[in-house]
Amino acid sequence: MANVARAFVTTDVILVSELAAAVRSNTAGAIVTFSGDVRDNDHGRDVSSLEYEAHPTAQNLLEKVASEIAARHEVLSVAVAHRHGPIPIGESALVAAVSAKHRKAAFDACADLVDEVKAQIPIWKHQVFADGTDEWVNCA
Amino acid sequence: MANVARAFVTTDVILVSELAAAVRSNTAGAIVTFSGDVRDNDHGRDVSSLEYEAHPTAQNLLEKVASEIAARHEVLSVAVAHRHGPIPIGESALVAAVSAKHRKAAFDACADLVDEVKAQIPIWKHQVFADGTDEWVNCA
Amino acid sequence: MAVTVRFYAAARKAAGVTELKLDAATAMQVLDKAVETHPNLAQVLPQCSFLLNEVALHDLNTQVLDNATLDVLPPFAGG
Amino acid sequence: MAVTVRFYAAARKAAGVTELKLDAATAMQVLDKAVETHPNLAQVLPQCSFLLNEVALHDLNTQVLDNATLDVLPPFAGG
Repeated sequence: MANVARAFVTTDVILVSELAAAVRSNTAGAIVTFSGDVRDNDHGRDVSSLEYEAHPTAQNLLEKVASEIAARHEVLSVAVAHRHGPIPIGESALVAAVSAKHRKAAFDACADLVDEVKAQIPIWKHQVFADGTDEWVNCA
Repeated sequence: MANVARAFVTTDVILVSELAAAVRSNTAGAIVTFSGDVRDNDHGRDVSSLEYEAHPTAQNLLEKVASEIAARHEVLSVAVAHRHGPIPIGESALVAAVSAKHRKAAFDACADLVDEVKAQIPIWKHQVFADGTDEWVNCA
Repeated sequence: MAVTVRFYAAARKAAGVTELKLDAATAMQVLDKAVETHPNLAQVLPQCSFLLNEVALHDLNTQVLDNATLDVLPPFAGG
Repeated sequence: MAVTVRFYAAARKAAGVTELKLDAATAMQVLDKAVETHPNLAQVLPQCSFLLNEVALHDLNTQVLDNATLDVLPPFAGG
């Protein structure tokens, strides 16, 4: 049975290497990581700054999603972290790491974990564009 | 058109963070990495030590495979490294990193890259088991 | 019943306030009263999901108890 | 033609040597002669692929030039 090594929301920088180290073990043959980074453009428009807002339940729900992924796939260990507050361009907003005996399970579980976090965790992205306009993403 | 940031064989430790940094850019929204690590067991048997042997053409072929992956997927940058010689348990034998605007392409390209490296690069794995026996993997 | 409505992200922007305190018997009534005083909410509410005392609310006809908290959550955009 | 055969990994283990120098006109002849003197190769050769002067060889009837190098590669096991 797989374990959840880490699952947290934070306003600090998230290090991919830290989550990768958290899922590492001598029985794991494969570690797959994902880093969702803040881009300087979106739909062709220049993004000048970006901020995430997290609902108070985000931490608990992130733990729940990580547990579901650990149970659903043939993996050894799962870690996930989501940053909120202002995030400089190029830094990670969402980081996931999965270890498994075999690579296919690690790839599948990591992609599934990212999909579920995006679908289930109450976190919102606010973008300010170079022209001064702003938007809450996904909300017309 | 995607670029190949790094493609090399080495007898040194490969740092996942180094390959991830090599593919990073402010236009990339997603970075996926893979690390294939040396396990302390295989088919239920304890592995005590392990060594990879690389053919002299391995470097050129690794560059070729990386270029093919960069051309085949909607990605921004690709990096891959394979270690040879003796590798301690828990350290990386094969590391891949891919950046893309969108996560699905990054996951797909990284998994494809690892598959192609395993299929096309003339590198062999020699395992010594705890009971003193040894084998060249994939060769009965 | 005295209810607190909390607005997040685009819902907060539309409401122009972080929270409202009002009197209502059901979740639907809470939202109707909120739209009355903050009409811009009408555009964002159809896309929102809701938490009643931090638990997902699936039926807006649910009755609210005194001192309940109703959270208004626009579509998530994490990652 | 004077040909060098180089053995890798499990093929080297079966041959018991790293390389052989021998005289032959085709790749097939090179391998036949190698098996004659190093019979354990017979078990591993059917799984192997070959490089002639570091280029993949698809037809074992290919003629070899003088000073050619034939590499014997067991199934790859990288990653």
